[in-house]
Amino acid sequence: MARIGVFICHCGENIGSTVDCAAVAKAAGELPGVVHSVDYKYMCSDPGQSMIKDAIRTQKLTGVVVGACSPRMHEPTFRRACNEAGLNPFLCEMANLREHCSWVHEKLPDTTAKAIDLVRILVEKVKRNKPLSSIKVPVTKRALVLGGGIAGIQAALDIAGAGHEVVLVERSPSIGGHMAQLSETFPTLDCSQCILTPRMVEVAQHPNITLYTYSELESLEGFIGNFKATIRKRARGVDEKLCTGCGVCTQKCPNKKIPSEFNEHLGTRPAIYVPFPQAVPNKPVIDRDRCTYYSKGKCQVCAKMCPTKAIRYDQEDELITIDIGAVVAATGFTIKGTDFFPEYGYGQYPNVITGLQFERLASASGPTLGVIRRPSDNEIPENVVFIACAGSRDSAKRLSYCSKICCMYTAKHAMLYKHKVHEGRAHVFYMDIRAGGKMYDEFVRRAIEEDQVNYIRGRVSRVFERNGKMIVKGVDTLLNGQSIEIEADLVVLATAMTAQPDAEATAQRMKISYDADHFLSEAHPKLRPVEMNTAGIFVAGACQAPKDIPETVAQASAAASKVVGLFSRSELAREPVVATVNRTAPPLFSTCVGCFLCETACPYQAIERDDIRGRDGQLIRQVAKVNQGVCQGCGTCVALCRSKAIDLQGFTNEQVFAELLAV
Amino acid sequence: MNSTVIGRKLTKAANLPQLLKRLIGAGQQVLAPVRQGERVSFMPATDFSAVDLDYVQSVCSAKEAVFPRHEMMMKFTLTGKDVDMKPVELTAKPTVLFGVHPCDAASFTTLRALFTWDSPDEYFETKLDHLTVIGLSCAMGDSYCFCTSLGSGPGDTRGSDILLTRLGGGQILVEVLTEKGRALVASMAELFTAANGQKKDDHLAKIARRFDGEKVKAQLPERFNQVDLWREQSMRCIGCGACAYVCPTCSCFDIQDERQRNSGERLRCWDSCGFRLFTLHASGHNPRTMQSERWRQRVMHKFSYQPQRLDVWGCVGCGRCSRGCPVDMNLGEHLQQLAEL
Amino acid sequence: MSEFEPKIIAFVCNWCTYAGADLTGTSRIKYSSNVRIIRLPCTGRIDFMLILQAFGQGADGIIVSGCHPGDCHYTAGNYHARRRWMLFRRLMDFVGVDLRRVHFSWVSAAEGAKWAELVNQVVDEVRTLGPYKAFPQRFHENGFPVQLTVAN
Amino acid sequence: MEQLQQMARELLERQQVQVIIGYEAGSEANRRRAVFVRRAEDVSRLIFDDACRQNLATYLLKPEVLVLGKIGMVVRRNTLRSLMQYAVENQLADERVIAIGIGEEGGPRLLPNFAAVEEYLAQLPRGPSAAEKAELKKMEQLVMEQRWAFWREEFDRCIKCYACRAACPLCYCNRCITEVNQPQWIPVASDALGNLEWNVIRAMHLAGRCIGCGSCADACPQGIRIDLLNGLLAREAQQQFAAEPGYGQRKDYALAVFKPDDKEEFIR
Amino acid sequence: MVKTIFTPYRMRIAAVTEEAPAVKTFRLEFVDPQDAEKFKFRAGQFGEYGVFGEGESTFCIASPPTRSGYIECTFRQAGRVTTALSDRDLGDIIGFRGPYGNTFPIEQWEGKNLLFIAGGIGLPPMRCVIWNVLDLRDRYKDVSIVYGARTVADLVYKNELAEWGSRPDVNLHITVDPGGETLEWKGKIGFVPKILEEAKPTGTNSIAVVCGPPIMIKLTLPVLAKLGFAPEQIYTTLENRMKCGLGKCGRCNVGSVMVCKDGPVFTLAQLEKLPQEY
Repeated sequence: MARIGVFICHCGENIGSTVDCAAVAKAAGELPGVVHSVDYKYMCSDPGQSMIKDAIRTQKLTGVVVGACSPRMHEPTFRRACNEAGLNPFLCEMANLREHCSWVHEKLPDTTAKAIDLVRILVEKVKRNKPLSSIKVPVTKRALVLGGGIAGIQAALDIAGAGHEVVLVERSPSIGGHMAQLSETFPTLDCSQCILTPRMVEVAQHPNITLYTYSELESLEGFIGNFKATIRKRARGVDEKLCTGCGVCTQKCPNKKIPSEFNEHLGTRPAIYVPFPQAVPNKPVIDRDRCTYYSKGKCQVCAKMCPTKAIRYDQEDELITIDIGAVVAATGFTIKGTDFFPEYGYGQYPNVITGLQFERLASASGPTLGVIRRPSDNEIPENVVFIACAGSRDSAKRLSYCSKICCMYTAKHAMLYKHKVHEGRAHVFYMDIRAGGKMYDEFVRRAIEEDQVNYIRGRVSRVFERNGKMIVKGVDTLLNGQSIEIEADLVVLATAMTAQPDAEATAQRMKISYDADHFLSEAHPKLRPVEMNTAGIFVAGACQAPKDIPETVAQASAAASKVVGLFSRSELAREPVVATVNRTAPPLFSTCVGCFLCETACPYQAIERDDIRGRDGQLIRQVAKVNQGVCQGCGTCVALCRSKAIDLQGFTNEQVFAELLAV
Repeated sequence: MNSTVIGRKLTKAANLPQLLKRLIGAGQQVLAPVRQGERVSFMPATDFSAVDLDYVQSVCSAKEAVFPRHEMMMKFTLTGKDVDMKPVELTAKPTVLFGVHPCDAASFTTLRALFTWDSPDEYFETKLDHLTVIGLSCAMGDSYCFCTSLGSGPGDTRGSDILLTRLGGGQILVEVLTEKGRALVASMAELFTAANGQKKDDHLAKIARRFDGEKVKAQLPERFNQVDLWREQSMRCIGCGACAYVCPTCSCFDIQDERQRNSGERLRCWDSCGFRLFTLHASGHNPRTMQSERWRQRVMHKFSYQPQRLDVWGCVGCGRCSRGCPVDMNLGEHLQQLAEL
Repeated sequence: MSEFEPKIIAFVCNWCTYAGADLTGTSRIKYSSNVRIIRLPCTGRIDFMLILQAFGQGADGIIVSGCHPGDCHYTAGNYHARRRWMLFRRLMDFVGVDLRRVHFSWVSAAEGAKWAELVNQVVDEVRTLGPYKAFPQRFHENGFPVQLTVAN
Repeated sequence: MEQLQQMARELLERQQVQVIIGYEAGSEANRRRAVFVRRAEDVSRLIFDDACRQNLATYLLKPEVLVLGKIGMVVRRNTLRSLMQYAVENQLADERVIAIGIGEEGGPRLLPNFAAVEEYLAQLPRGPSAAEKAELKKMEQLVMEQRWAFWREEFDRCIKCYACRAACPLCYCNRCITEVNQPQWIPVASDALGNLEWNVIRAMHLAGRCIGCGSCADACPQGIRIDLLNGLLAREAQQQFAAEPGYGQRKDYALAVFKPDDKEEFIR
Repeated sequence: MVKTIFTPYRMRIAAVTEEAPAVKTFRLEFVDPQDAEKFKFRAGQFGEYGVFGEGESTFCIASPPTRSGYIECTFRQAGRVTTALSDRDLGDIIGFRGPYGNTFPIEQWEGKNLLFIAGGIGLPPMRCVIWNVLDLRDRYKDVSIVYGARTVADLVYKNELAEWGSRPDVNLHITVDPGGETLEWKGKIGFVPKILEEAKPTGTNSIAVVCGPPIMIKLTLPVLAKLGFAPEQIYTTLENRMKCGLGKCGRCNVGSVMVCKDGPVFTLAQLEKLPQEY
């Protein structure tokens, strides 16, 4: 018996100012099957939810339609409320009166008419909803953490620390990520490596963590609690078991002039190398593109010198498939290079560098051993210009977002420079200073006030070379737009933080969504900031959006706690939006005719064959059956099935058809 | 089987266009055989030039004039809990069915027997009341015709209000059979002249009598359980509804509702006993699961049950089912086989 | 009589276009209110019969939209859907259905503006075309005019 | 014909099959009908010529035929393709049928299993005839309104007798979509929408599966050109997805597989 | 308003009882009091119950003619119409056409022992005649009811079963199939034919009415024969698929007999003469 309750939310002014909510509630009340229809200021509030719960109890509702915001927002809220009042949560539907109506249309009668339509559509649907109960699936208590930067390291350690197995995959030869490249960190100016490397070692030694460096995720199949990850362990050219990390090979390698990635091309490394001395694992990798043996077939010096005979030129990539219960994506970020900026010389001036390069110059373990020397001639620069917002917040460069950390690290750079070159002059061009955070603004103020960094509010229009000096032309907007020209020895661009170049491909491989800037999209910007829309996949760090270390670490721990939470259950309740094949009375048993064309179409291989046997065990027919643990509920099979023998719970043919009838 | 002739007239073939025009002028819808390529169909005709009277048989029968393939029985509006029923107006457009052969004309007798027995069906009756049948004796037949085997024939008057028989030389004998027919002739008296002793028999198609229908009818009840017989006959039957839908006397129907938002309608649609799901119970049980059982039902219904219950043949021997059958099931042949067993 | 306002029915997938339309809302981008969205999990779920049904139900225009190729939440639902549409669209064209009234698109969760633009374009185009009177309706508003087969 | 009858006789005499399904003379000179020959002495009823058009594969799934035992069947090229498609669609076990391939050069040939059928088919010419192609082209040259008018007229004649469905070997669903009533997708009435939906939906259900035997159009008592719809979709499935149903046993139904780079130009 | 033979009465759902999983009973009252006044029916007759927009479905009238002003029907949710019916709420309006068909000849049964045997959803068609008889109790001799269902939950009319069970003038035997009992179950366990055999009702001067699943009927008839019931003393009602209820749509016939007009009530003697296609 259909006894539907309709609850129209004003969402404060959000809906109420455009849609005549009372009229919608009244019209809904007249729909066949609707026995209760009200409107209220905030349905999602406690009193709002209580209204729903009370109505369910007193009116004996068999279905609820909440006309409010997007179901992507509050469907779980209202379904939970229904459940608490004893109504199966899947008997609750939401009509999207806010995102799809009040926010996108003017205050016109048509808009209210549309709202009524939307409610009617969902009323007709909900009348045909069936109570569903969640599907139980087992959980593999092993997490995959993608990316060995500070986000991945933190997440891995937290999960492992809670007693669960972790597989940490890092594509470069060592974990550590960008944080390992940094000299000091703001706002405390403590040494980055000093705080990071102990954690790296902890990862290497943790009994619950299996570390795959120089490895990448090849594919990810399955679903929450039951993923199958295939990892491509790229050939290092070194037998890791035999290698002791003595470093003889890297010292003896004749090919030493390769720009060092770790040093942002400011230093060099050999063809067989460890990216940096504290690398974890401390095992070298042969750069096959640069190694003489691979290009010319001769050399093999490393093999000859290796005391443990660990060099393996013929090593091949290895594919490892592992059962995984949850994934933390911590794939990190990259930054724009100086070549991105025509106005700053397209990267042709050696003395225009990125912030990350400056980090290497300032780092005690860097190519200059921590002395600030400009790349062109290794001289110590006397005048350094720092340009903030290089690329960020510039929609002309298709980078409309703020990179968030530049204000802070630019202040840090200027400060570090001043600490190292006391007589030097540091200038910072900035748009505005965003220093929200504990002790952040104080830090910037210190740079300005104690270290006398010259902050100039304005944009730099051009940087060019004149007589061995970098001429920085800009305006000072605080001085009525007075144009400024500074002769600098070194220009440091706080270039924009961007998604990894292959972020899109990585996301597609994991079937997770990403935004226009290719940063991964969290399930909800506020309320589910570390979850992806794909259940069982979580996100940490700058692959989701620019963020600094404390934020990254916090998010990594949050993601880890989500994983641990997931792993705290041995069974998982999944949304029962899955396909089912009907069963009917004998002699038919099912209207499925057993053509199994759906079997081919299913993206998840969820269709199985079910033998229908008579009492005598004789095979009568073979019909399709859905493995509900594997089915993800896309419904491709439903659209394909000619006789509609297969249907999708939650979006059944009856429901969709009824919605259409109601339009 | 003939009706009483209440008047005999003559007219000329050349008068027929005028007759058609006059009918239309009098507000009648005229349905007449129209040829489209190989097919002849009954269609609303506005001009005699489209009409083809030299046809053996149309693909579909003319039963749609009284029993359309789909028919609105009722409309309704749902308001809250209540419903407002609006049965369709029981009116029909005055229609003249022009140039149907005696078999088709006779089919209205069969249909009437079914639709009016016990509880008269108003939808059918209204349409039949508004229908005038101008029959046309057959000048030719083909191998599928077997009206004579059921005691009927190419010049039978039953079911027609007026029966036309072409006598050659442009002469047409007009037999007036009902008051409706008489009124029609009277309304355009100048098109008709008095008939003398003209005989139509020589001008009728020769339809061989292939079997004794009465004998088949008498034997059918005991043949019910001859399972092999029905199975062999229907082995090649593929269970479509073509035979039933082209048949002038098949009258099985389905009642279906359609709905849109808060209004809806109840429709009557043709159905066929040949369909597998025709008798399927909600429980999954089906009294007639096999095609052979459905074929038997079809034959029994037409040649045993209907004669028994309604005192009419459920078949007029027009042969449409056999012409239209995709797999060459030949009813006349199968009946002949039954008769010869 | 007021100007003709087309009835547009949109079948969209939950993860991309529905979310994209949500973003249109969050971004407060205004668009025509003629569209009624029916949410389905995936374009793979969108049965071609729905399109016929929508027209039979009085729709003047139809939008079918989902995730861009490669972005399907379910990996491949949109690829299957695309194939289905490729054939179905040809068939509709062949029987003379007015394809100017059927729009297929990919609108991602990030393309709130594109959704608004799409709806406005379709509404404008269909408004110009007028009501889709040629398409037969499921509900027989005026009963059946004639009984026997009639060529138009 | 003698060769055919001889083969049939041997199959029956050696009890390799219990019944031969073939063609015999029909009601009229130009009509043929299916015959079920169960005794060797009846093989003389078997004939074969160009008028033998019905796709006999349809009978293979008929309950009355299923109980007859192993089947020998006189099969034309497209009927053979139906057998392969049955194999793909899990409807027919291998070696249920001994096919007598016929209508091609080299006379009738015994094809005892799917592999033999596949091999035999591989040698035969493929694709629609020039006339069929030309007819599609001609239709496509009409403007939209003309095409619409043409099909409205065609579909108007439809009486929903479902002869097309019954004659089609691939319309074997337990519950045809037209009989599915929860919801009732296709209006039961043979009204304008019901007829349009029925014919269009049926064509779509056969897209990428239809083996082009033409039995549906042959069966239609009203002469509706259903074959054009199927022909169009067969052509499109072939051109766009290289679909050639009924030539092999691989499960590659065009609408159940895809390529990430399937090319279209209409999705915005 | 133009009325035709297909025009239903408008009926208001006055009460809804959940009988068993997917089985419900509706009490229907005539919206139009004139209809209520005119309406007469007899035990065994059926009707077409319609949900506007979904269609009509055929069931027996489950309430007795001795109680006027309303009718009741009990149905199992199975197809499109019964699902829609099942969704109707108290106060909703549905359609009803009827009464159709023949009736149990209860006047002829006066002075006889009556034995009602039902299985599962076979009780509703019989409930009408049971109450009819009980309402005129003094006209009949012994009244026995043997009713079984697959499980305890599947038993319909649980309240009435209790009432019948407590009446001294009714011999009630309720049973569930082995395995279908609950811990609290106090009735019998076993299939209906076995329970019938144990109950040993007399076949002399008796009438038996049997209704239930085909397998139950098949196994019950030999027991009845053993108890001395002649085919003329055994009644049942057929439930063939119907659309019109008026002897026109062509679905329900068994041989030349139209279940909607000549039935649904038949004696075993009559059925034995019919072709076996029901």
